[in-house]
Amino acid sequence: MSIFVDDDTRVVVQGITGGEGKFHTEQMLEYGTNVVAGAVPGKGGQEVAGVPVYDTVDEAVDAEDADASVVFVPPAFAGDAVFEALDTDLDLVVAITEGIPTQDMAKVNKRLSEVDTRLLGPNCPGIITPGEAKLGILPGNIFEAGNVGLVSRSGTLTYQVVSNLTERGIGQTTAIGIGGDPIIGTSFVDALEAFEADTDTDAVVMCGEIGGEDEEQAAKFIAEHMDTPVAGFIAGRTAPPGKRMGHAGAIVSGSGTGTAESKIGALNDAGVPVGDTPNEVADHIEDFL
Amino acid sequence: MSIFVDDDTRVVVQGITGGEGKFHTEQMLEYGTNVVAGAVPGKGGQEVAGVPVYDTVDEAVDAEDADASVVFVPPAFAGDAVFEALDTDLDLVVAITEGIPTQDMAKVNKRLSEVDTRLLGPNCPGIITPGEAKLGILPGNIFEAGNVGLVSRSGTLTYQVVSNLTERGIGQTTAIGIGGDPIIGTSFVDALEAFEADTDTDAVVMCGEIGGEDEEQAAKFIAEHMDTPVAGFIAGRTAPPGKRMGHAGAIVSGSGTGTAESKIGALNDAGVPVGDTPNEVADHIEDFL
Amino acid sequence: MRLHEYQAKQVFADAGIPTPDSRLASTVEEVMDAVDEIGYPAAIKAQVHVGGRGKAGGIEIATSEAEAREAAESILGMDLKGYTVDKVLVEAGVDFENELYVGITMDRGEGEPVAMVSTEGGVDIESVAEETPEKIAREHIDPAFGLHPYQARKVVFEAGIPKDVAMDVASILTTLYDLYESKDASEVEINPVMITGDREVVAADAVMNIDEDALFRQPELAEMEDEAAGDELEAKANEYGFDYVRLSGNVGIIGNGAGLVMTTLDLVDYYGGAPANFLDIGGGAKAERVANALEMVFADENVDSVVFNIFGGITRGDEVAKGINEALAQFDEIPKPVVVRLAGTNAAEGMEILNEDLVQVESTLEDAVQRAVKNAEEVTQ
Amino acid sequence: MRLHEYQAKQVFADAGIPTPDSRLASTVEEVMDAVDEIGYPAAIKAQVHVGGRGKAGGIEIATSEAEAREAAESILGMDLKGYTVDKVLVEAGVDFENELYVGITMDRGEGEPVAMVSTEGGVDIESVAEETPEKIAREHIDPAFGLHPYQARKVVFEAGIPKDVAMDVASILTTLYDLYESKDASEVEINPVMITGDREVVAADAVMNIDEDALFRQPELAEMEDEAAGDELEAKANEYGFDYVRLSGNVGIIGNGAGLVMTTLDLVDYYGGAPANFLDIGGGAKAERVANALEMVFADENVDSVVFNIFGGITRGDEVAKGINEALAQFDEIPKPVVVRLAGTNAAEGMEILNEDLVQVESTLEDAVQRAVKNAEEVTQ
Repeated sequence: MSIFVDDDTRVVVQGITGGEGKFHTEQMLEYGTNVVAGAVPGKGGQEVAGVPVYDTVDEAVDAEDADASVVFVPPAFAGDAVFEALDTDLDLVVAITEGIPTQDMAKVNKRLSEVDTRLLGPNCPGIITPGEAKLGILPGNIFEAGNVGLVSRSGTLTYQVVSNLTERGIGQTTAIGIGGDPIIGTSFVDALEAFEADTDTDAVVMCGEIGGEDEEQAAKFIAEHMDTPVAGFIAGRTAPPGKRMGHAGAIVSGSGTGTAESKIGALNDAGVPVGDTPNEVADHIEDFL
Repeated sequence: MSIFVDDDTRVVVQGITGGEGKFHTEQMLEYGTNVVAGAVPGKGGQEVAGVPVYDTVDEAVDAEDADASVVFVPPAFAGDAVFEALDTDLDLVVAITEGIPTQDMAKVNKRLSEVDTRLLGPNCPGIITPGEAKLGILPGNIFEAGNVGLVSRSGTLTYQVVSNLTERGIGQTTAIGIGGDPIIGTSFVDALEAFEADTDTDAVVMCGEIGGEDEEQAAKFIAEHMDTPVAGFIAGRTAPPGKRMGHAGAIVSGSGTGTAESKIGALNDAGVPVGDTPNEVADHIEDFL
Repeated sequence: MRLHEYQAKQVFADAGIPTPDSRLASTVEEVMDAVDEIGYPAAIKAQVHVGGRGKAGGIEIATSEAEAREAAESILGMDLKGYTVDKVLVEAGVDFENELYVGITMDRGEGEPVAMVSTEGGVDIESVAEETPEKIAREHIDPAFGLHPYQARKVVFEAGIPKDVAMDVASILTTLYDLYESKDASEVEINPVMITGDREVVAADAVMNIDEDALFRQPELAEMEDEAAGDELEAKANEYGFDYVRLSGNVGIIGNGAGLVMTTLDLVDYYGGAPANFLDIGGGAKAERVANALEMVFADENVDSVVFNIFGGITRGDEVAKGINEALAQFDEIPKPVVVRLAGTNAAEGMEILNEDLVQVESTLEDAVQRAVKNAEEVTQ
Repeated sequence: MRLHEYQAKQVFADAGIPTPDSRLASTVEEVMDAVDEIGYPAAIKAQVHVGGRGKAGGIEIATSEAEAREAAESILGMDLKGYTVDKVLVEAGVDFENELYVGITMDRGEGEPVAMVSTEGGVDIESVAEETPEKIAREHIDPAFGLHPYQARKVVFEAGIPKDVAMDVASILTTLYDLYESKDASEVEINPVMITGDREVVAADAVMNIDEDALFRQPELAEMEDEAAGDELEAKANEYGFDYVRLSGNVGIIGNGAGLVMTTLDLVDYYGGAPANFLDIGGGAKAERVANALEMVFADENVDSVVFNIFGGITRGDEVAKGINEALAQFDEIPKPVVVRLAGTNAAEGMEILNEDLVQVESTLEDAVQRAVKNAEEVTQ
């Protein structure tokens, strides 16, 4: 089993005719993902990598019976593209785009509270259920089907941790990059909840970073609601207070919460071992299995 | 029994320090309504007719445990006042104000769909449960407690019909003016549904007018869901197409629906007798009882 | 409040919607100067608030100086369904291949604005809506968020707008919604949007109605209000702040509250009379308002008899009666018989106060209307 | 992007928020001209992006010409926590009775903006938030509707703002939200809002941070970006489009992806080294970007050793390796030892391609970091 996406997931790619959209559509198809349509205004009737393109997401969903979309639309238009997807009754929208203005996302977030669709991202690498489907830009070859769930705020750090697992022959049920922006759709807690409910997931890796309080909330959720063991990693222990490091999220406010100490402490209190190196995380997972 | 308001209803008057607000607060108090607070920004700490005034509705509700408000705020600020009331978890908000810009009301209408509060109006005379409480500007002395419910889009027409009933000794459970604006909170259907559920209401008068399709929808509701007998009246039979007559609602679009014929036909089809004169409506009600 | 075509077009053009080159003209010479600058063909369009201007002869296309002069002379000063034309818009003729419809209005039923797009522009859109509703694509707009760009595209694609101009039409729609919202419009419409031979989109007409209740925060638009527009009595009613509609009968009707006044009209009709007007004086009944209302109804030469129907509500009947007495005292002679019916609080006291030398008093609505109808019949016999 | 006080104040003043009379000055003579016009007392305030300017000597109050000159001479050109002051704002001193705080920022947890008001203005609001959070009233804002006027009033009354100025403060808050939204701010703040003896409200400071991701649609604000601001290397990184933060250690770090680069920093620390910087070159690794990154890190005199950590992801490792070779080929001599670790797609092929005459190659993150730390230790020994 897996969470959120699998063999049956039928995917629309928004922005499929752009450079990124086209490249990753080919990659997703090659991985075996069921990419059934593209959506680009004015490009309806074209084809990209054999996938039919429609003018609107609505048309694409109607024509191809899609249930998920991946957004590769440039930041200035991505908020609108996510809105379009949310208003089309999809189950899942994965927003890859980096650099969407925060106030656009605040409005998206408001709509999100009014619909049943799940949003993943933005500014995230996507989601993969190894051997079944990947939606996003994750490098499929480093993943392997297995029994460990992974959820992370970061892209390349995810790949690092996954490599450490795969090298040891530990495969993954599903790996999810939730994104590093201040406002995101799916949170750690949402993903952990789904992993807890997934009978095939025997352990979970959670990779956090400094800034915000999502990891603290996740720790609380783990302590209260999870039987599946979780191992953690927190990036940014050496980040000086007040400095922004890449992700908008990765700012330490200097006020007690949001620091690496606070997050590691909260996770430890919830019984979650936190690795000092990515490899140590794999050690903890190996111990669990 | 009654619907929406009774002896226990605790009322905040928004705009209590204005001319209209003050006058009608006195009238409501005299009628026996439980007016427990006023709300006017900057006037907190004052008293009007013995009623304490607060700066915000929130404060007023907290301090006096209110569950309904009546809005006498001038049109330019009334949309904001209604929002304030809706965001305070009241059960009922009665907006008397006439002339609120339609786009302000469209936004209020959107918020209304997100909260549990009932809005009555705007541009309505209010609601009265004779002998218990009146919220609004209805002349209390023409009403009498009894077993007939009344719902109307118009103010003075309501009074006319009520007089015709009261003169014959037929009293009312509750009388409601839903208002004549293009966008209103409580509809005919909402009120009819409540009257149907009210065991003390043995018959209902529904006074409609030309424009819109609310009466047609009400007819459908009556046919499908009501056992309580309903008598109707439709104002505007002689109105020429395309002319606006007072209420923004009272425009006949000329396209088949919204005309007096369409409404009377729909009501008749639903088994509702429609009086040619207000007095004839009272005749029908008398027949029911 | 409805803007004239030339006013709405200016608002649209200022917001970046492409419109044809045009000039406003009030005299034949101004028209000739305008066509000189604009060239031929040119459309000469009467600026009056009347539907079906074209069919009624209010729009002419001129392809030469002679035709332009002839059109100017025929249209300027003409009577168009009761309105005198004193301004025309002189506009460059557009060579078009398609005519589209775009509009935004409030959907009362849903309580939200709705955007509408159709390839069937240039004709009466109401007929399209009735006969082939599937030819109008509709998209509801959440007023909290406004019209999302994707919605504008969606409704345009759904309507089947040709792909090469679809994004331009979507962009016009987005601009229209911004205007609809920022200018407190109740309706904005372009019918037709023309697609030219060069595949440009142009707004060949412009409709913009402003919410009267929001004019207080739209001072620039409020200034555009055309005081001379429409019926003289309706203009006067506007000045007095009455809701007034002139009709064709001979029983003048004054009352308070739209529903009750409409009902009074209906009863006049029901008892065999013909209403001369709808006049709602609104809440209260101060002497001055009563006097203004009576003056207006007396001034209508069609009126033979008047019925005055007030349900006092909170306002006390004795106060209303005093107002009526004062108002009538201003007339040396009451020119037309007036039946008064007072109801509500202190109605009995009010009816006693009324000066029965000046007015006839009835205590029920039905009696009052029947008497007024009878009065009118007596005059016309 | 953070506006300078004088820029933010201009934005606020243009929107109608009352601000003290002020002039910007770059020389002592300009300061003297400014105080001449403004009068005494006058505040002379360094315009640099540094917290706690006042305590650090960056703000002086002058009550005479002599004091003004002295303040101008001491502040202009001074080094304020590493930033050279080349502009000061000369501002009329405000005679105040109370100092309030108002601000709007994004509440990440809720995903909506939050307005904050406190009577504890004029001090470090973070301390107030930590020590007496009940003294800051908060109101969340639905981004679809914006800040309702009633919400502005509510939060102001809840904060206990004196009644005679409450509506004025609410009005400032409403304006601030309009700016927050229309200018794509991530934060707007006035600390303090001063209440004068005449019970007027005045914005005595102004903070406005703009969302970098939205600068593309804020061209006027983008122009205000102060290119000379901050560290020279950080300015260069900005030019190259890198996420870069300079730190105090001696191990230079280059990588792709914020999380992975942070992790590399953490590992340097974990293995006993000290990071000299954070440098995220982002997706892909074109030769030019690699060269720019290396140039920057080599240019930092604190750096003794470099670790280059790329997880290729979709980008193939062989492509990255070619980029690194090309980039390094531009240097006659590699000034500081570079350890490269490639992972992901085609990593093995990539590591074979790498020129081991120029770089040291490691296959795991841990080994690469340990080697770089060791290289740094060797240099400093």
